[in-house]
Amino acid sequence: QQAPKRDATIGIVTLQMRAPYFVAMVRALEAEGAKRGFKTVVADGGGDAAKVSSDIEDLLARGVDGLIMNISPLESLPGPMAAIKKAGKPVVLVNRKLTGGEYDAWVGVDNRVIGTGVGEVIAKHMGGKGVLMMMRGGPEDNSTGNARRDGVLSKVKDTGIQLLMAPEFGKWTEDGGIRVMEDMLAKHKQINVVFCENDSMCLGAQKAIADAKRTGEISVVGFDGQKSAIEQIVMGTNYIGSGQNSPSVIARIGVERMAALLAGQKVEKDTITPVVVITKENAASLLDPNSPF
Amino acid sequence: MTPAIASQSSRDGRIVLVAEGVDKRYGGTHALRGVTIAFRAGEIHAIVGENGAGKSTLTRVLTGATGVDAGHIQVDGAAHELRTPLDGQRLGIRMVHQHDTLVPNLSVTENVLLGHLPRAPRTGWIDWRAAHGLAAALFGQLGWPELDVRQRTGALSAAQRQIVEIAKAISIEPRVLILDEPTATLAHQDIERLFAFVRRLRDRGTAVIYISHHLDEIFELAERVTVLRDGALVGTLPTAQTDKAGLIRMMVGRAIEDLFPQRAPPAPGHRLSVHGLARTGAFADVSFDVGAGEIVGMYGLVGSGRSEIARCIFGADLATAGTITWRDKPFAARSPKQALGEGIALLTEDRLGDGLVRGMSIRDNASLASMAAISRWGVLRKNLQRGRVEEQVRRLAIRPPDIERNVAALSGGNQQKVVLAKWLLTDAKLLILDEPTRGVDIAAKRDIYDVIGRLADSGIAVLLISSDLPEVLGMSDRILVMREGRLVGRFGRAEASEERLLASASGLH
Amino acid sequence: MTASDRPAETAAPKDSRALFSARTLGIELTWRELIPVLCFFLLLTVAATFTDAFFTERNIGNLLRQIVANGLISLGMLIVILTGGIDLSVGSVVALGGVLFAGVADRLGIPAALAAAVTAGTLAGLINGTIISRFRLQPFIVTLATMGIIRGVVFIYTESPLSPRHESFRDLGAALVGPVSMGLLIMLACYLAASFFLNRTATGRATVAIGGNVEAVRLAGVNVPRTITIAYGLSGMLSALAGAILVSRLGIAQPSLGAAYELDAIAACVIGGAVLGGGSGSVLGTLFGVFTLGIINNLMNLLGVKSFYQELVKGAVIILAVLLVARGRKS
Amino acid sequence: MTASDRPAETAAPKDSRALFSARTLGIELTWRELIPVLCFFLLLTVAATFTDAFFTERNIGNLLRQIVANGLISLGMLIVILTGGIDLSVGSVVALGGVLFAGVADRLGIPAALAAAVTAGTLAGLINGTIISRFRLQPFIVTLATMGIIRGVVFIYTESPLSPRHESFRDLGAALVGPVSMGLLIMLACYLAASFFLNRTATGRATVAIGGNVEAVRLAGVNVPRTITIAYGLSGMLSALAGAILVSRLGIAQPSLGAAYELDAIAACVIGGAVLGGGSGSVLGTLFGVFTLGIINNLMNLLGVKSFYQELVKGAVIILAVLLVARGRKS
Ligand SMILES: Nc1ncnc2c1ncn2[C@@H]1O[C@H](COP(=O)(O)OP(=O)(O)OP(=O)(O)O)[C@@H](O)[C@H]1O
Ligand SMILES: Nc1ncnc2c1ncn2[C@@H]1O[C@H](COP(=O)(O)OP(=O)(O)OP(=O)(O)O)[C@@H](O)[C@H]1O
Ligand SMILES: [Mg+2]
Ligand SMILES: [Mg+2]
Repeated sequence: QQAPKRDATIGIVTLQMRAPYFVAMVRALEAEGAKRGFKTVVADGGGDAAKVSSDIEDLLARGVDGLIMNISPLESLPGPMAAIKKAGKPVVLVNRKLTGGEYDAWVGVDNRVIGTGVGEVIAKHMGGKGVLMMMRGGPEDNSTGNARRDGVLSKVKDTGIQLLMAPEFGKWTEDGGIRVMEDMLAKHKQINVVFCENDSMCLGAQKAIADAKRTGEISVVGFDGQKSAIEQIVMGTNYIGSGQNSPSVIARIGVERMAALLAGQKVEKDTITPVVVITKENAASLLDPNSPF
Repeated sequence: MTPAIASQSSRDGRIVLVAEGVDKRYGGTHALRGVTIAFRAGEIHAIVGENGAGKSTLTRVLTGATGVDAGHIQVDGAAHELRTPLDGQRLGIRMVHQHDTLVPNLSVTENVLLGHLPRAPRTGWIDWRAAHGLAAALFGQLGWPELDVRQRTGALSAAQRQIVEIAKAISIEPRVLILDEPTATLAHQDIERLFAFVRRLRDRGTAVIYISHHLDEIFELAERVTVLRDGALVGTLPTAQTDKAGLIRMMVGRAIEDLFPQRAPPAPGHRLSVHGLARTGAFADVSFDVGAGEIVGMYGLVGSGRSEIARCIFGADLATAGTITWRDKPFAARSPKQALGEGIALLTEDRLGDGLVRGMSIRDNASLASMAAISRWGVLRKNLQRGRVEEQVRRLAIRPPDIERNVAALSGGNQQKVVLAKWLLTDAKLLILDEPTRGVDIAAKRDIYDVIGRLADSGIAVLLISSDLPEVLGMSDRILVMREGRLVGRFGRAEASEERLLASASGLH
Repeated sequence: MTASDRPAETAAPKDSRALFSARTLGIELTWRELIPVLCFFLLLTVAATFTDAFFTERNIGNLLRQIVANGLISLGMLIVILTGGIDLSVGSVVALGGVLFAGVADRLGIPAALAAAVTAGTLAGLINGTIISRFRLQPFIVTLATMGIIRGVVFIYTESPLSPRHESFRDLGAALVGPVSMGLLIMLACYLAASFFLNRTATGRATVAIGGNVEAVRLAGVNVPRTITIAYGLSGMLSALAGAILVSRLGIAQPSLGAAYELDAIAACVIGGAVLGGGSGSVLGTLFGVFTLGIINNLMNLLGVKSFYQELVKGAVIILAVLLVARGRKS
Repeated sequence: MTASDRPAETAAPKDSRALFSARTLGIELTWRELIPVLCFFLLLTVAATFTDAFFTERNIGNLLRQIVANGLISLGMLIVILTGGIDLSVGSVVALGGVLFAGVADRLGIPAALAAAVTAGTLAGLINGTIISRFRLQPFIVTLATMGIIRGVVFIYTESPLSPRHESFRDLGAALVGPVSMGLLIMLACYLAASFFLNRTATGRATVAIGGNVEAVRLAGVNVPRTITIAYGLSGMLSALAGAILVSRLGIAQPSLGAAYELDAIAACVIGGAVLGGGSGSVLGTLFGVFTLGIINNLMNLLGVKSFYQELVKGAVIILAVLLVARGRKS
C-alpha cells in the first residue's frame, strides 16, 4: 500500500448511540481522527447486529478507506468481517474483540482482568465477610458484563463473602439500576457492597440506597470510570471504586493503529490498555471535567 | 350455490319452521314472552309490532343468532338447538338483516358468494370468471341485472347495498327467508321489483318472514300477519280478515286517528334561500326556500340527491356552486359546527353509520350536539343534562326510558328516536330531517309528527326529506321533488297527491 | 389510593360508578372495572403468601414510587386510545421532558424546569395530534415517526447524561409528603383530573365519543381535529411530567430514557379494559392495570425469578389478566 | 413476476393490476399502489443525484440483501394486518428461528436446521393466532405478551451467541444465484406465493374479508378462528425464515436478535398503503414499503447523515411517505 493518505475517510461503526459510553467512544474517535486529518463517517447500528452488518456494507460501498468498530457486546460477526476482508480494507476493533480474528488490530481493556482488580478492592473493603450483591446489565448473552462479573467473582469466591445475585437486569441504565436496587433493598436486610456491571446502573443503585437511608451500611462499586462516578469516588461517598474503561484512551490508540495500517505499516494485533482500578487514592488524578463521559 | 330459481317446488303450505313457547330476556328486558308461531312453506308471513316489541329478537332466535331462555325451535317437525347463525343457515334459514353485514373492501360478487366461491375443478383455486358469472345471474333473477357485480361494495349506495344483502341471502336456495325491514332504504320502483321477486320465491315454496312498519306493504304482500306487543304474541291472522286500523289496534292497544297534526299557518320570519346550489356528481342547480314555521317536504327516489343537498347546507359536505342565504345573510357553512352555530341542524339518514355512538348511553348520545348549551366553562351541568334528556325520552316515548342505557341495546326504532332527540335538543331554527321516521312504528311516528308540527308552529323552519309518501303528503306545507340530482317538481299542499309526486319523481309526467 | 377510591360518595349512586369511568354504561362497565380489581387482589394475595418482603412499609413505598412514571404515561395513553388512536412517541417524550427538566433546573430553578419540560412535552403531543387529525393519517405510523424524531431532538439537545447540582432537584420524585411520595400525589391528582375531564367536560365526552363514532361526533358540531389534538397534547404533557419525575428520582437525565415505555403503557390500558381502536376504556381500570404491571415486576424481584424467566412470566400474567378481563366483560 | 401479472380473472374487478393486491377495488387501489411506487422512484432519483455510490453494482447488491429480512417479516405482518390484527412478536420469532437454525445446523445439517427454524416459528405463530381467535383477545396485547415469552424461550435455549462451523452455513443468506442473493430469491418467491394465496384461495379471500367485516364472514360460514390462526401462523413462519436467513448472513445467532423489528415491518406495510385495523393493504404496496425503508437507511449511510439526525430524517421521510400515500388515496 501507499503512504498515509491525509484525507482518508474512516468509517466508524458503533453498535448503538443510546448509551453514554458509546457516544463518548464515537466522539473520541472523531476527535482523534480529526487530529490526524482523517474524515470520519459514523454509522449507528441501533443496537441491532443485522443493522451493523448493513452499515458495514454501506460504508464499504461508500468507499471508506478503513473501519473502526465498537460493536460491544457482539462476540463475533463472521459474515460482515468476511465482507471487509474481501473489500481489502483495514479494520480496527475498539473496546470489544471479536472471536475468530479476521481483524487487523484490536484495542481495549481486559474486562476480566480489571474485574479481578475491582474484585480485590471489594474483597479488601469487606474483609472476607458480609453480603455482596451483584447487578447485571443483561441480556443473558452480554459477555462483556459476564467477563466483568467473573473477574470480580474470582476474588470473592472461597471467602466468607456471601453472594447475592439480583434477579432482574439493570439494563445498563440509571433507571434500571434504581428499580432493581429498590426491590433488593426491600427484600434483603443485609447488603454490604453492591457491584454493578457499569457505572450508570451503579449511580442509580446509589440513589436507591440513599432513599432507603442505608448509605452508611452499603457501599457501591461500578465499572467504566464514568465522570459522575469518579466524582463520587473523589468526594468520598459510599461509591468506593470502579474499573477504568476509558473511551478516550482506547480511541487514541485505535486511531493510531488505523493511521499506521493506512500507511501500510505492520501493527500490533491486540492491544490491551493499562489496567486501572479507580479508588479514592487515584480518582482525583483520573477525573477530567471536560470529558463527555 | 345453485341460484334461487333452479328448483321448482310447489306451494304445499307445509309447516317448516316453528317457534314454540320461546322466551328471551336481555338483563331486565323481557324481549320475548312465550311466543309460539308457525311458518309455512310457500307463504309470506308478516310480523308487525311497535318498536322494541321483539320482532328483531324473534328473527335472531329463529336464525340462531341468539339462544333462547325457554322454548324451542322446530325445523320440519324436529326440534333443533340453534347456537349460531350458521346452525340456522345449514337448515336453510337465511336472513336479510336490519343492518349492514357486508364487507366493504370486497367486490359485490365476493360478498354475495362469500364462503362458497366457486373453485376450479382440478386446482381448487378460486375461479373468478365463474364467480362473476354466477353473481351476475343471481342479480338477473332478482330483477337487478344492471348492478355491476365487480364493483367494490363500499362504494354502493344504501339502496344498492340492501339489494346485495338480499342477493347474499338467496345465493343458497333458502327454505326460509327472513326480511327485517328490507324496504327502509329502497325506492318505490325498487320495492316493486323486490316484491315481485319475493312472490316468485314464495311460489317456489320458500317460507318468507317479512317485517315492516309500512302496513300498506303488509297488505300488498303477505298472506298472514302476526302481531307482537311487549314481547308477547297478540295474534296471528290472515291479512284478508283484517285491515290497517285493526292491525294498529292490535299493535298499540288503541286506535290511532289523525296521524298528522293540525297546523297553524306559517308566520313570517327568518328563512333559508338556496340558489343554484350544486355539488359535482350529486346534484345541480337546486333552488328553493324554507321559511319560519313552514314544513317543506322533499321527495325523490333513492339516490336522487336529497341527502347530499342536506349535507351541503349543513356543511358536512361542501357545495361546488351556488349560494345560500340564511336569516337575510349569505351563508356558507364549511363545517357542521359552523352550521350549528347559525342554528341549523341536520338529522342524517344513517343512524348507525353517522348518527349514534354505540357504546355510549342515551344521555350522552342525546346531548352530543348540544353540549355547549349545557355546560359552564366547558364543564357539563349534569342535572340540567339529565333533565333535558329525560324530557325528550318522555316526549318521544323512548323505551326503555332509562337514560343511562347503552344505545346499542335499544331496538332499531328507539335508536332512531334517540338520534331525533339529539337534534331536537339543539334548539335549531332550521331543522333538516333526513328520513326521520325510518324504522319507527306507527304510534311513535305519530308522536314524532306531533313534535315536528309543534316545532314548526313555534316558528322553526323544517326541511323534511322522506321517501315515505304519506309522510311527505301529510306533513308538508309545500313539497319539492328531486330526480337524478335536479329539482323537478314543486307542489303546494292542495295540489300534491301520491300519483303526481310519484310521476314527477320517476319522470313519467 | 384510599382517598380516591370513593370520591363520589356525594353524587347519586349511578354516578359514583362512572366518576372514574370513561363510559357511562350500566352493568357492563361495572364488570369491566371489577375484574381487573379482582385480578389485582389475587396478585396481592399471591404476593403476600410467597414472600414476607412484599407487605413491608419499605416495599409498598417502593412500589408506589415505581408505578408513578408508567401511571402518568398510561393515563395519557388511555385518553389517546379512547379517541381510537395510539401514541408510540411517549417514551421519547419522557426523555424530552427529562433532559429539559435536568437541563433547565440548574440555570432557572425547579419550577421553571418543570414548566419547560411540560410545555415541550405538550407541544410535542400537539404536533402529533395536529398531523394525525389534520391530515387524517394513521396514529400508529405518525407517532412511530415522531418517536424517532423526538428521540433525535433529545440527543441533539444532549448526548451525554445530565446530572444537575440543584439541591432540591430530587424532591419532585423522591420527597415524601406524609407517608407517600410527592410523585404519587401528583399522579393521583392527574387521575382525578383526567376522570373529571373525561366524564364531566364537553371536550372529554367528545374525546370518548370520537372513539365510538367519529363521523357522528363531527356531524354533532364538535371540532374533531381540535379534540384529537388535545388528546395527544395531554398524552405528551403527562409523558413529559413522568419524565421530569423520573429524572428527579434518578438524579440524572439520560437521553436514552424511556425506550419501549409505550408498550407498558398500552399494556396497562388494555389490562384495565381499554379497547385499542377506541370506544371503551376507563381511568380506574387503567390505574389498576398500572398497579398490576408494577406488582408483577416488583414481585418477580422479591421472589427472585431469574431474569429471562421474568419476561416469560410477565407475558403469561398479561395474557391471563386480559383473559380475565375479557371473561368479565362477557358475563 | 411477469407471467402472473395478467391472469385471466382475479379477485379484483376487470383488472390484472390487482394480482398483488389484497383488495378487490378498482381505481382506488391502483392509486394506492402507484403512490408508493412514485415515492420510491423519487427516492431513487434523490439517491442518484446526491451520491455516486448509490447506483453501483455493489451497493444495489447490498441493498437487495439488506431488505430480505424486513421483506419477509413485513409480508407476514401484512397478512395479519389484513385480518385487522397486528403481530408484535415477530422480532422474538426472528430470534427463535435464528438460534434454532444455528443450533441445529452443526448437528443435523442445513436443511434440517431450516426445517426446525420454520416449524418452530410457525408453531409460535399458530399459538398467537389460537389465543387471539379462540379467546377473542386483542392481538396487540397478546402478541406483546408472547413477544416476551418467546424471547424468554430463546434465552432459555441459549444464553450466548451461537456460531456454527458448518461450511455452507452462510449460503442461505450470502450465496449468489446469478446476480442476486439466494435470500432475495426466497423472499420474492414468498411474495408471489402470498399474493396467490390472498387472491386465489378461499382461505386467502377469507383473510382479506375478515379485516373488512368479521361478522359478515362469520355469517357466511367461514371458520374465522381457523383463518385468523393461519394468518398468524404464516407471520410466524415468515419471521422465522427471516431469522434463519439473517443469521446465515451474519454467521452468528444472537439470542437478542430482532429487537424492535416489528416497528419496521408495520411501517413498511403502512407506507405501502395498509390500514391498521384491516380492510386495506396490498402485497405489492408492502414490497415497495420495504424498499423505501431499506433505501432510506442505505442512503443515509451513503450520504453520511449524522447519527442523531438519521432518526430525525427517517421519521420525517416516513411521515412524508404516508402523507403521499394518503393524498393518492383521496384523489
Ligand atoms: N343486545 C341487547 N341487549 C339488551 N336489550 C336488548 C338487546 N337487543 C334488544 N334488546 C331489547 O329487547 C327488546 C326487543 O328489541 P327488538 O330489537 O327485538 O325490537 P323490534 O321489535 O325489532 O323493534 P324495532 O321495530 O325498533 O326494530 C327491546 O326492548 C330492546 O331494547
Ligand atoms: N355511499 C355512497 N357512495 C357513493 N355514492 C353514493 C353513496 N350514497 C349515495 N351515493 C350517490 O350519491 C348521489 C346522491 O345520493 P343521495 O344519498 O344524496 O340521494 P337521496 O335522494 O338522499 O337518496 P337516499 O334515499 O339514498 O339517501 C346518488 O347518485 C347516489 O348514487
Ligand atoms: Mg328491529
Ligand atoms: Mg337520502
